[in-house]
Amino acid sequence: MFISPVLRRLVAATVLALAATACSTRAPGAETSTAGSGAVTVKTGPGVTADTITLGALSDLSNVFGPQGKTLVQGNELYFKQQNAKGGICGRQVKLEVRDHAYNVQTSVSQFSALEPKVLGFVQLLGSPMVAALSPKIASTKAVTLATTWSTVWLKKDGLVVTGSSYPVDIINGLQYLLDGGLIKKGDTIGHVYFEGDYGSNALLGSQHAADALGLTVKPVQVTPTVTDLTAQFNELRSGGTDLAAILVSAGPRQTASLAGLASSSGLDVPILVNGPGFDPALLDTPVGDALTKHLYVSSSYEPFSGKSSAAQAIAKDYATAYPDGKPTMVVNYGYAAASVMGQALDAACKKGDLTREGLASAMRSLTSVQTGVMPTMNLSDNSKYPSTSSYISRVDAKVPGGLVVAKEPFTSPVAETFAG
Amino acid sequence: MNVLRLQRISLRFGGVRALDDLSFTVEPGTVHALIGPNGAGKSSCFNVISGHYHPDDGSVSFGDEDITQLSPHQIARRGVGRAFQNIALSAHETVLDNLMVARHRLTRSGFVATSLGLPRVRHEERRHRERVMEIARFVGLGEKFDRPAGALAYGDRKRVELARALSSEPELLLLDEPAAGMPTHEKWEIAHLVVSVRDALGISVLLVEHDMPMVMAIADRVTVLDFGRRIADGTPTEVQRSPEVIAAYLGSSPGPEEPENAAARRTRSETS
Amino acid sequence: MKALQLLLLGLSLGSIYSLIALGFVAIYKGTKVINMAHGSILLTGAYVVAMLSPHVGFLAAAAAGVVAAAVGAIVVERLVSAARTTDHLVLTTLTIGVDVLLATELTHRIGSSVLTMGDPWKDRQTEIMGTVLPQARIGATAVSVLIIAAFFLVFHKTNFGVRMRASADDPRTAALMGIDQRRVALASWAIGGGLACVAGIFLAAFPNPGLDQTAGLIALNAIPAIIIGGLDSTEGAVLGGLIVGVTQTLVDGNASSLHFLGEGFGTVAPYVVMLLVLLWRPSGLLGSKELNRV
Amino acid sequence: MSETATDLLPGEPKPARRPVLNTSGRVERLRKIALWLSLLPLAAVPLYLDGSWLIIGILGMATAIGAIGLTLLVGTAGQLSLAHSFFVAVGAYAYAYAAGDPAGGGVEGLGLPSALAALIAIVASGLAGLLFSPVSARLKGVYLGVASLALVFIGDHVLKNATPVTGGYNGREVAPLSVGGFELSGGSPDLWVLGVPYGGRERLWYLALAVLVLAVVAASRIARNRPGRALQLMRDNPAAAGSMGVPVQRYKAAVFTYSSVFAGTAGVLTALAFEFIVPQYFTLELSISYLTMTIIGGLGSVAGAVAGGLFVTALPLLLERFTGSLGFLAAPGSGGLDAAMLSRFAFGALLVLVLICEPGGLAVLSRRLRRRS
Amino acid sequence: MLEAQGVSVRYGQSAPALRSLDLRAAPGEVTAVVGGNGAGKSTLMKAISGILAFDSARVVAGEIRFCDEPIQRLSPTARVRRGIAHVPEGRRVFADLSVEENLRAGAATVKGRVQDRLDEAYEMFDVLAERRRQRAVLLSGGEQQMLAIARGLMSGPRLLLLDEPSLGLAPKVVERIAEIILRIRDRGTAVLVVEQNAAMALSVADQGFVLEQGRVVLSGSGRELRATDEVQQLYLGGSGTADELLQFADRAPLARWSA
Repeated sequence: MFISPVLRRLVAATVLALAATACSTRAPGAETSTAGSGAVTVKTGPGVTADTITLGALSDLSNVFGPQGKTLVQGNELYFKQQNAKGGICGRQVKLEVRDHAYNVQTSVSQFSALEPKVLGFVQLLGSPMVAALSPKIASTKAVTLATTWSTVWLKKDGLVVTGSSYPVDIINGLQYLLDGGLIKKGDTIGHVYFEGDYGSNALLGSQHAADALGLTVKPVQVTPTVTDLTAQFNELRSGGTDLAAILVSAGPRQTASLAGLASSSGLDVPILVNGPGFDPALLDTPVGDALTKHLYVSSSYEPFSGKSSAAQAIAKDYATAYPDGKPTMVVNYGYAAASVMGQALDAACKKGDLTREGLASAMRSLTSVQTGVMPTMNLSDNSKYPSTSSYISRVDAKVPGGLVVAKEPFTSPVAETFAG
Repeated sequence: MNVLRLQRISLRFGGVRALDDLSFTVEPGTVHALIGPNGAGKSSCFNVISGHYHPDDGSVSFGDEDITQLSPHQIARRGVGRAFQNIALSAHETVLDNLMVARHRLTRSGFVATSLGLPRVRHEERRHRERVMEIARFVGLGEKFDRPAGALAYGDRKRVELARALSSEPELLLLDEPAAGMPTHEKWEIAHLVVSVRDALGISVLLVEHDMPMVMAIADRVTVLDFGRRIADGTPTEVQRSPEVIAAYLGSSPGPEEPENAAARRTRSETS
Repeated sequence: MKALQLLLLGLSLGSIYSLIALGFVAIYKGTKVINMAHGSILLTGAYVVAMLSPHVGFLAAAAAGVVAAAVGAIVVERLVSAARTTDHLVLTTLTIGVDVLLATELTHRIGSSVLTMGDPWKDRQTEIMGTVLPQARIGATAVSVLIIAAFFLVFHKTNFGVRMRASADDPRTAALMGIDQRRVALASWAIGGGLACVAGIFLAAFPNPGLDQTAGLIALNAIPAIIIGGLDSTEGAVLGGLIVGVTQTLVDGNASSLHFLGEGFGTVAPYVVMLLVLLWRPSGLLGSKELNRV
Repeated sequence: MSETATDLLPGEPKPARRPVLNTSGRVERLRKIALWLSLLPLAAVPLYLDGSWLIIGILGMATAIGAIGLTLLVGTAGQLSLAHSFFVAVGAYAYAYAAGDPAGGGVEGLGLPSALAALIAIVASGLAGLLFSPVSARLKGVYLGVASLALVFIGDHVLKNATPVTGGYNGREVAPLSVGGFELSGGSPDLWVLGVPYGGRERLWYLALAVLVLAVVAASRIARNRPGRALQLMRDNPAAAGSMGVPVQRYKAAVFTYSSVFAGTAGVLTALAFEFIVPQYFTLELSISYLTMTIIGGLGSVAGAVAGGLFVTALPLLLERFTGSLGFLAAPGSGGLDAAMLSRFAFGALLVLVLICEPGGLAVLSRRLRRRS
Repeated sequence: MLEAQGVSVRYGQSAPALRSLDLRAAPGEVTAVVGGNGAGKSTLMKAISGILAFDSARVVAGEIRFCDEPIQRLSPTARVRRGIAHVPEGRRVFADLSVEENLRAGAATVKGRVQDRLDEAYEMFDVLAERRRQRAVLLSGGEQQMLAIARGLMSGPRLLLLDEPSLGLAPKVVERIAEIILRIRDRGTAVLVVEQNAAMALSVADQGFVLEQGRVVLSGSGRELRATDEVQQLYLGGSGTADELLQFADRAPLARWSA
């Protein structure tokens, strides 16, 4: 009877399984408890113990956005290290659980499910497909999550918190800056090259809004991330003898580089204004480095790595100590600032004695004037709006780490105030 | 029962003329042999009849229907079965599965019904399995149903090939050298099988075979091809006497009268 | 005017695709395998060029890159021939595995860097027939034309070419003629790899910003090209490459009037053309029809 | 004998799938009982494992269902397809659209009962497969594989642009599946079993398990009955298949369609597990990982496809979970070899090694081990 | 010159196609191997020229020696270099190549100029000279066979293997082929010809072997063999007599299928 051993084992396994259900490990105990810490008694939830607060970060560390993801995590960690050295937040050390979703949606979904019960919230969620895919889960688990995105698409989602100013507002402020500086004038035509999806298409709303308000004409051309030779798109922009006064790029650094090169070698010496994700210091070593130095303006809601503010300088110093081999990009500061927003929310929650998710969420909404040193002052009370409408304008300086210096401290165009979002 | 009629078939490959104005008729219930030297166009002829090649000229009809331009499965569905010379079995599948595939045209179970495991699927499967087992026993495969076809000896694989063609319950059976490469004894067993197929099942058989004594013994009619064209057609005795046939087969005729017969060294072992 | 410019741009882009497609077809004809690792091979070659050119100059680096890509392709060929099967389906699938390996490593190595080729054309443009074209593209077209001409010359006029074509026609009989099928396989893969590297250099050159990890994906654009032209036709590969280049450029250059087709249609358009061609001619424009062997 | 497609198969002849003669009916019956009993421990899994494991399990089972479809297409019928992710997408999006709330913000929906929507989605994937038949029926093997790439790219384009239906680049929400008010993938109404809360994941686990069992049963039936035999002969010798009355072109189209139905089913389950679907999931990479699963499992083997599907889904997550205990793995982002990279290396290497050393995959390996013991 | 001893060949896992076969071919002679379909003639040729691997077949026992050197482990190329040329069954000219390119392909192993050999080939086969620029696929069957033989001679072989050179050719052409075989022999190249057309093969053969089911059943001089009963039957492809039909009377009965 060759099957009997198999059968016996199976039956045994089944009986065991059924018998063991009585003492299933999953029958839940009390999920929320109150733990005393120092003088204050604080209500705690998932991810919080008497001496630790655990936060998650879902990032791409090994795929296309790996390099950015890494520096973002480094920025997050710099902040929490400082806080931990000062005795932690709410008397607790902050622990960061980092997961590499490698820009894979399925991986991020599983990782979120695995990590979510163990953390209070997420200080970073990189990649708009992942933000999209996880948004219902974030809402249902109430795990407060700082989304690494500046698109207005993600406003009004429960649990999702955005920081700084949005892509469209950065574009509006950038155009205002060019107009104020006399680089463009009323009546000009401006080309806008943008990505499909939540980043580029969203930024286009800004340029269109600004065009109406400022008396400009915008000529949009869409491009996909895999296309890095923009000759055809450039031709499309100039077709019909259009005289371009400036080019906006809400795409990736490679698209910026291609356009800058085409413009400059066609003798089109006009300013090129890009959103934060449109620049990468690596471009400065390419043949178009000169063109970028001459014409590029970056509009972002965070200060570049080599910014002049004391906070930025301090971060740069800490960074050099903590990551001697690191290659800083401009998102280091953003990583730091996001962590700082989370930290301040935790502080506020602590003060109210509620370190549960609900407590954190309401604490987050109670912050009306957040200072991070490297981002404009933020008001997080309304989740239907970005917390700021100001942008930094930066220009290229190949000699400094990160390749950018501040050309104008955060300011807000009156037009940005009228933009919804 | 239907008559197979080839009319003025021509087929060319590049500069080579494989079939040239070929006509013949296979009467129902007969064993019709198609013979000729290697490369005379016999296999091309089979491929035209079974729809794998479409001739450049001429027509093939089966019964009242012109089947010249039909595709292989349409021709198979009209009751023309075929066994291949270079055994074309699924080597990894069992003998039974290899035979059952020939029931395709006689069975109905499609993807949906099979997935659902409908009773009629199981019923159909059982009924047809019994029949192909009968056929397998008939061709002398005994009970080797569970063996993968590729693991069988050559002779048995030839039998599976034949049994598979029979399993499609054809009206007309195309047999391409069913006994090639078999020892004499087995060859004659196959010859006997062919005759039984005709007699017991009433199936017409179009047979390509090189073994002349076998052809002469079992064929009702013989068509001789050479160089893609028909050089003789008639009863075995008629054909044997045809001077063209003798020339085609023997070329410049060898002299059997030469005396050194005994000097050839015999190395044949009796048990082969 | 605009149409002419787009056409010229398309042809120059297409000439680069032709090189990739020709490499695919060389490998396919030599070993009946579609090298799905072609993109990674291209990336390998271009990566070597980028790494070396600051030190040894562009031409020497380009030569080294071509050799590196050829060697890379040969390594893939060795893996393919190590498989104890002659099934081309299995072997093609195997190259997908190799692609995953190579792509993972190269993605990791390149990271966020944008590597420059150090080519002499830089970001200059030149006016030709009233249209402005990047010099690197003119260079690409010239080099492609030269290489393709050399390819056809070698394949049709030399003994080496006769041996390669004989093997493609009937490997078994070619072996009987004493034509070493292993060497034919190695040669065709090496040629395919070398061609991919040349294409890679031009794909990374201006108006592209430089080599990044996505360059390997561009090799996929040559896949519709080889199907459009016919997998086993070298002439078809060239034709297919040009068709893909022109299609892509025309669609991208008229994006605003083609907006109803959706955003980013330029990347998809070659595949649509490919499906249309397949519906019309299942073995491509110049591919040979397969005779059903019975 | 054909020298092409048979090589795809395990390197040695298969033993009989089941005894033809009914001498061992009792053994057969016991074996069947044993198989069904083996499902019982699986049914108890939600009582022990937490949600994250359940998600991995659900995704693994959904993927396994898709892999079964692909193994029939590539293994049994010898037709290479790289378009599987497209059909998974059709299933996922068709469900989300059909079950979606018509009044939902920004994205359209038909608001159909979700069970009906699931059915429609599966049928829709099949139809999509059928629509491709002018191509799939006329091409074979490698040629088809390359041509099928078109579907992945065109599909991606449509998903990103047909915004009212798909939500475009940013994806769309997926309504939970419910039958008569009882949610099979959501948490309402509340349900507790033996002190364990039975929420969406626990319920979806059973649904996935049930569908997987159905898929295995259906695919095995196909493989060993009339359609499967025709497909095998079509793969081994298309000319002979024609002469046996198998309409070769129609069968190619049919198996492509059938395999798409499995892909669509996998799509529906994946969508339910994700609760929100985005086009970036349904890429060429997904198609390749489906192909990897079927090859690791052994082409043409239904059980192998299930094993391969579970393995490929779970490996990266397992590696990551045990990064700390696997000494050689670097922490994510440290620049060394991390779990995500290692798992990609592992898939590439496995694909290469399996094809070089044991083209029969797990199916043959396990058979060999069984014989030794 | 060529010696096969106890050679057995198997295709994959199936039963051997050659079984312990002994055979020799002498220099300066035509050796004929005759036998019916499936007797193993082509397998023998492939074993000598070394391309069994294309059919996943291999020599499982025995030894093949050429000029006293064991050659089993040599690649096909090395065997061509040592002087074995194989003209395959069915001619197998390179369809897309011109006549001259076909000939050049045949000279793949030749170092240096091949022009002399081309001239020689055109002299021997004047039809080819007229059509040197034409694609081979457009030649007639007989011309293709000439081309295949000429191509085989381009490597300057010491032993020429001819696999069914008369296949599908008209009697007149077959006669011409027979003449060519003799001319090749007279130039000093040994010829091993495999034929189903025993009459043709044995009429030119100095030595002959009869193959049946993968083994040699009969051997002798061409003349001797032509006179034996076996070969006489082989002309007609036959074996046994009709009487043998009668002994299989008791088989499992089979009735017509009624659906």
